Amino acid sequence: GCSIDGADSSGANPEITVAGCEGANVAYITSATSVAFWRSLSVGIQDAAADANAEVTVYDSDNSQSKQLQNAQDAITAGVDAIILSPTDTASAPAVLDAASAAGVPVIIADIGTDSGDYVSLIKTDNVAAAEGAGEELVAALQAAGFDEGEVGIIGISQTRQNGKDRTEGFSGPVEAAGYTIVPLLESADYTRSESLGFTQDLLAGHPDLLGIFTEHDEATQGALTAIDGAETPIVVGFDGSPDTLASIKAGDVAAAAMQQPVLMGQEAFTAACSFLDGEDVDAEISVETILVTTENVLAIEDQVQDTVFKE
Amino acid sequence: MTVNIPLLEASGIQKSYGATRALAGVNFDIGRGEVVALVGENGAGKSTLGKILAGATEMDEGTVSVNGMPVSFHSTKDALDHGVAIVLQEFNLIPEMTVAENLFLTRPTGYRWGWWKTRKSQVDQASKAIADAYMDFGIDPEALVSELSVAQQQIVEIIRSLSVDAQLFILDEPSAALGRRETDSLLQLIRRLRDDGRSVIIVTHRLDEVYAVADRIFVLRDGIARGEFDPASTSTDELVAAMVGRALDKEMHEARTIQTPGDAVLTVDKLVVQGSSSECSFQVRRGEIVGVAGLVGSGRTELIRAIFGADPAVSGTVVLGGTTGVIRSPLAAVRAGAAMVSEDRKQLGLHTALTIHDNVVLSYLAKYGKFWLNRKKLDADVAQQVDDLRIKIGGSWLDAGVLSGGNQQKVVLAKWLLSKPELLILDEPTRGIDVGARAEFYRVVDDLVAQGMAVLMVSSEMPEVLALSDRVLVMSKGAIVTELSREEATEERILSFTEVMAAA
Amino acid sequence: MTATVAEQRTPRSGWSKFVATYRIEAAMLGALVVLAVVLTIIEPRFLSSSNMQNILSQVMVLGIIAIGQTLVVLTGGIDLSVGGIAAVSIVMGGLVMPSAGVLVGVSVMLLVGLLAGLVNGILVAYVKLAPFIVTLGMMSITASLAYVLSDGRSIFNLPDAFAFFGKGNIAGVKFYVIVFVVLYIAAHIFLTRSKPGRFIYAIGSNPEAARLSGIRVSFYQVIPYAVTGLLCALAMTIESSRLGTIDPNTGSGFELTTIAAVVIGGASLMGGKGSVLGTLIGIFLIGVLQNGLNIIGVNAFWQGTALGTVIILAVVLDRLVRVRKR
Amino acid sequence: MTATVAEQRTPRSGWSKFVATYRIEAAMLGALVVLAVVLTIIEPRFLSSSNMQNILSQVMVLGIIAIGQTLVVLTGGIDLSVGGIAAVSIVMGGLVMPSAGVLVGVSVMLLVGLLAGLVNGILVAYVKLAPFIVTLGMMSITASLAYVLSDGRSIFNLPDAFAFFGKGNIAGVKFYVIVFVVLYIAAHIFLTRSKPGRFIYAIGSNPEAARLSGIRVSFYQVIPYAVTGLLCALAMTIESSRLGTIDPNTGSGFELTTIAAVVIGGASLMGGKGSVLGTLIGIFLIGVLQNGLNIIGVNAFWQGTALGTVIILAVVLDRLVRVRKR
Ligand SMILES: Nc1ncnc2c1ncn2[C@@H]1O[C@H](COP(=O)(O)OP(=O)(O)OP(=O)(O)O)[C@@H](O)[C@H]1O
Ligand SMILES: Nc1ncnc2c1ncn2[C@@H]1O[C@H](COP(=O)(O)OP(=O)(O)OP(=O)(O)O)[C@@H](O)[C@H]1O
Ligand SMILES: O[C@@H]1[C@@H](O)[C@@H](O)CO[C@H]1O
Ligand SMILES: [Mg+2]
Ligand SMILES: [Mg+2]
Repeated sequence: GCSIDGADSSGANPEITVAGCEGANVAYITSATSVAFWRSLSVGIQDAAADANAEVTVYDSDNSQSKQLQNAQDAITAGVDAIILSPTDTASAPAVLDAASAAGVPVIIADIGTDSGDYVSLIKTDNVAAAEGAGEELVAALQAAGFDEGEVGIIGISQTRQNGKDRTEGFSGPVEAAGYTIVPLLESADYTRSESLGFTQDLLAGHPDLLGIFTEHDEATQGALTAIDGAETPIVVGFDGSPDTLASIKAGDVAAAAMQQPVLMGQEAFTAACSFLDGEDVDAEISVETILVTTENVLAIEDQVQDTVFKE
Repeated sequence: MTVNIPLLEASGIQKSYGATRALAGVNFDIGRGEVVALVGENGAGKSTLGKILAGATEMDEGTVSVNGMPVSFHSTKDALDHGVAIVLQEFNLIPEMTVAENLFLTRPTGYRWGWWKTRKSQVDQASKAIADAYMDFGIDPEALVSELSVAQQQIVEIIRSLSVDAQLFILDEPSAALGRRETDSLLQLIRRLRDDGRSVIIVTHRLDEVYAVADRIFVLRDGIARGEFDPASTSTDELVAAMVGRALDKEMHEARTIQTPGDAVLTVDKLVVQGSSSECSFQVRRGEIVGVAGLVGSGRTELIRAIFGADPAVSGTVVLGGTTGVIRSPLAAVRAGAAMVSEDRKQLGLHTALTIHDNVVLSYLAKYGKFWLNRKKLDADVAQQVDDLRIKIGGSWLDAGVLSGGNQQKVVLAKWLLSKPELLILDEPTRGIDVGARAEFYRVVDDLVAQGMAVLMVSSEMPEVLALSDRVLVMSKGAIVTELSREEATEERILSFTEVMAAA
Repeated sequence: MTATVAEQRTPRSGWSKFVATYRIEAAMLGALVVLAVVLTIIEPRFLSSSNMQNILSQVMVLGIIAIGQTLVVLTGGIDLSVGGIAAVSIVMGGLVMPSAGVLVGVSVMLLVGLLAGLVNGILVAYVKLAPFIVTLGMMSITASLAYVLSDGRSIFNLPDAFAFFGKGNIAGVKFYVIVFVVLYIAAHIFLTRSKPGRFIYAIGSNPEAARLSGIRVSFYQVIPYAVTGLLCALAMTIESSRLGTIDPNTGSGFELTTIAAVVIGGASLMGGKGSVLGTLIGIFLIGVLQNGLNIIGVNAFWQGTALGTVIILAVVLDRLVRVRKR
Repeated sequence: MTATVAEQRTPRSGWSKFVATYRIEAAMLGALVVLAVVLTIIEPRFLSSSNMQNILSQVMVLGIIAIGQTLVVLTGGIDLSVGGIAAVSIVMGGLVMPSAGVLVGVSVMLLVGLLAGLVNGILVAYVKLAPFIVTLGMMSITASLAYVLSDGRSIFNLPDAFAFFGKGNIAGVKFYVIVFVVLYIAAHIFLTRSKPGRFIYAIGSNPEAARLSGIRVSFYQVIPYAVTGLLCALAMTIESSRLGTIDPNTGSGFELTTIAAVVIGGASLMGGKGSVLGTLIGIFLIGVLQNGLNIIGVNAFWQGTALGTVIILAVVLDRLVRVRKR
């Protein structure tokens, strides 16, 4: 079915209360600034901090666990009041949590999660459910076009990450259930549009009758569209959202995209940090909804997407 | 044209390398159509002076004028623009390029329209240049320089510099890598240049060449001019005394201690070298020096490299220090008691980036070294070698690459002597070594032989072969064509064998 | 005067000379052909004309940059900054393009690339710093500036006319294919026939000898770096036109892949040895392999193993050919 | 025998010998000190003892690997596979550790590293392939195998005793600090005082002359690669113990940073020149800079610009010192 669950559940901008942390100094340690998603999350944090008159310093871990721990050590040396962490993966977070708790610095985890350790709050989204939505949209679109069986491809994000596995799993469920075959996934290494363009070309060379493609990140969505170059098939459904993706949905080139709301996640993360510093209670887990943007609902929720998914 | 203005005049030339004073205020001049021989010991500053005059090195102080006009050269090109060309002591060819390209790489005529390389602009001109120099020693203009023998490379260097239109040619040890025949051609060429009104400065350690072509002899010692001599009225002894600062005690011929040789140290039996079909058999015994004579390209180097295990042999047997069979690696040769001073010092002998100390200890370490170095002993041993061979250095921790050519050769020799070999193989051992050092070198070798060492010596210097050898093997086209005893061996006889074979 | 070794002179026919000169290139071409045959057997679609076009479009960026890298390696240098220069040049051009137009935008791209390359060259040739360090520093600086200037965001509101570079045709042939072919031919002729080209070999083989031969070593050492900078910008201009967007996050890994292509093509990192023909084959060897692995659906995790193995096997093959020749 | 050159021979003082040998290292140490002073002025916390400990923990991995890289570069080689070897070795050890215990696990790590290094060394020394290609291929293969074996997942259920390597103390000093210091001292002594050490320099400066001197060139050429493989495993063992997890995705960029440290420390990529003292300073220069930029809160986007600029400035300084000396 066609789900638009995200559209109304999270509503417009939530009221952000940023009272008591004026002058606080917060570190945001992100797994990679080269990925648009993390930059949007960082924008969310910085916006919220600006409202609260607090300072944010962004540290880039460059996808390295060691660099991440180094950033944590250095942030602690620099005397930050709190750390917001987007870990490189769940296994790498505990080392940061240990270092921070030894120094008495509170940590809020924004996305990904941790295997163990103490933290104030975890801001998370459900990748499996979101990808399932994208898979269902593709099945619907394929059936509408009269294709009942055939091959579907995936251009994945790193499958070494839980969110990558979740997206692949979530997407594959409804698609395989509907009788389509999923061909071996191609995994992004540098997350550039050129790379995805090449991948799509190769996918099509090996599977000229490919019916659909699931792209697990924005650059892949655009790379795939470039390769497909306006053809009827394969039909593209994506994950994440950028201005490009939004425009492509409006133009009907992309059937649907499951979008997390990183700006919102960033705002939530900072709010949690701020509340904690202010002595308030903070929920240990804060779930931020994903939104499924389709050619049908895109005009209705465009404004929300622009505020909570990416912000210029 | 005013007769009293020299072609080139240099005064007060000073040059230091760090703490080393290479030239300490030298005045030098040369007239038109004059050949000046620049002589002196290793490290005297000859190459430095040549390089300064040719723009290859900049001087610290002093003035140079050409045709009475002061000049200041910042590159060899500057010098060439003023009519000064040089053949440097070290090889300066591009090994991956052809002979023709090397000859015309930087010449305007090497390119059509100034930048476009064609066969016509290079290969044809190269053939002509080689022919014009009467130096066609089998050099194919289209061959890669890396495929040429050392001698052929040297000839290419000479032709490259001498075929330009210059007023003054500076030749830094041009004959060091040449055989007799090639040297004769070179001397001819120099005479022709002089007859043509050109001037030549020739640096050489071979006094016969000095007397053969020089109009004037200029002696340097320790960076200071020690006088100018007229070859017609100066004896060799006087000249040598000026060069080394004292009289040399003996003629080397007499210096040799002839003794009855002992058992064979090296037995070569039916050895076939790669690329040759001849079987070579001979022995070298304890206490004797066996000389190997032959023309350039006669295969002497190939033979000794195969004996030493540097190149694989095709078949045959080598008996050395308890090993029988073909020697498969230099290490095996070193362990069996052999040492080999290669003919190409820069490529095969010296580690120019390493210190003198580190160069000298290498073969000793390969042969005897334990895991940890005994630094006290090594320091003492190196100091001993430096003293014995009179290597002129500022300190054994300095890079070997900065030494003068002759001193570099001594460092290589020191490396081998430290490994206490039973058999010393020498390939052109005194190439680039000055008279004084050469006499010392002969004495060192003589001492070693007197103590029982066996020596196999390849040399293109006939006087050296005759003076040192107990026996002489003559090679031609990869084969040993005859063996002459010390008494039988004369320059004419040796040449007759090589010529007969070459003509055949 | 008799020539003592004249009898050893072997006449060189044009063909045997060609073989002697391009032996390594020939061996690598052999490896490429073997690879293509194997891939075709596994998946006949590999040979389809649309896939050949794909491969061409995929090797285009690194292929163009690798020409510059070849020149640099020939001088005995190395350029690690290619990816960063590619990124910063298109970002700067992309920032002005919406307001200043395509012509100005593209000129800025090329100019920035050229300038960054010039800086590399000057630091290497005149300040005499190690190329590895200079270009490593430049890589870090340019990649960082590309982020700073674009604020990390892709630039996508590009004028329509910009699409020509990546999508336009001239006489039915893609513009970039023409550029690619012309550049390789020009580079080959430049290196083998022109004076500066020969000087580049001489400098790489023995800089001191080159200096003493009267070559202005520093001057000719700058050219390869400047050309490389320019080519980075050109390649990325075409690529971003093809993609319709300018991505500041581009270029990582360009250095290793281009250098690998140059070395696989027979060049020596010590300088003085190599050719753009070899580089071309090297680039295709890597490109065909990646394309082939994707087409036959090799698991993403295993692709690195396959890639690494084939690269090593290719040079083993070259090695065997060389030993045989002896 | 009178020494004719006695007047030119300078007294053999230990000091002038030391200066002649370690001039570049001294210049780089100067650069490091300047950097530290500047950072302290901007942010006094830089000098705090906890920050000094941080720096030490941060340079540890690359510092240990850089020792091996120094040996390789001294022979005239290059090792691009350090990151991949680091990853695959800890993954293989990590897979067996939960069932087989810490001792077996760590032994497997070290063994895998050693073996991978040996393969590099054998391909370079005996099969005579270009080090750049061999280790590039090895990088690709090992990184890929690390993924395949771990299925891309971090391994985190490690036995408690494993924590010792990264967190344990001996007599109040962190175990890894002791390892680090001991390794540098050992490497320095090995290179300057042992026979294989001297041979490594000789091989790097002129391999053919080394062979003719009776050195088993191929044998001694293998050692540096094998040691590097082992050190990659050791460094990453310590690091993953410190992080409490084994990450198959580790190691990217290790090659460039370690080579940069070696070159900043005065080594030549042509071989035969360099020292582990220089490398140590190079590693600290990079490490201190990164730490300092973080501490004084320089924006992540700008850090690359700062890093690149300082690296280039450091070698410019070295260059100035060298020219002055002439
Ligand atoms: N580049 C250099 N760096 C340091 N010292 C040098 C350099 N070139 C020459 N020297 C030193 O300057 C002195 C003069 O050297 P030069 O090469 O001029 O001697 P030479 O007379 O040509 O000797 P030879 O007969 O051995 O060639 C020597 O002590 C030498 O070690
Ligand atoms: N690297 C090489 N490649 C090809 N041919 C070579 C090479 N070196 C030498 N030759 C050839 O081998 C033959 C013998 O070599 P070489 O000139 O070294 O002999 P030689 O008798 O030792 O002479 P000399 O020592 O006087 O130079 C020559 O014809 C030479 O051209
Ligand atoms: O692209 C994804 C984002 O969507 C976010 O989930 C973090 O990881 C990145 O790789
Ligand atoms: Mg000299
Ligand atoms: Mg010879």
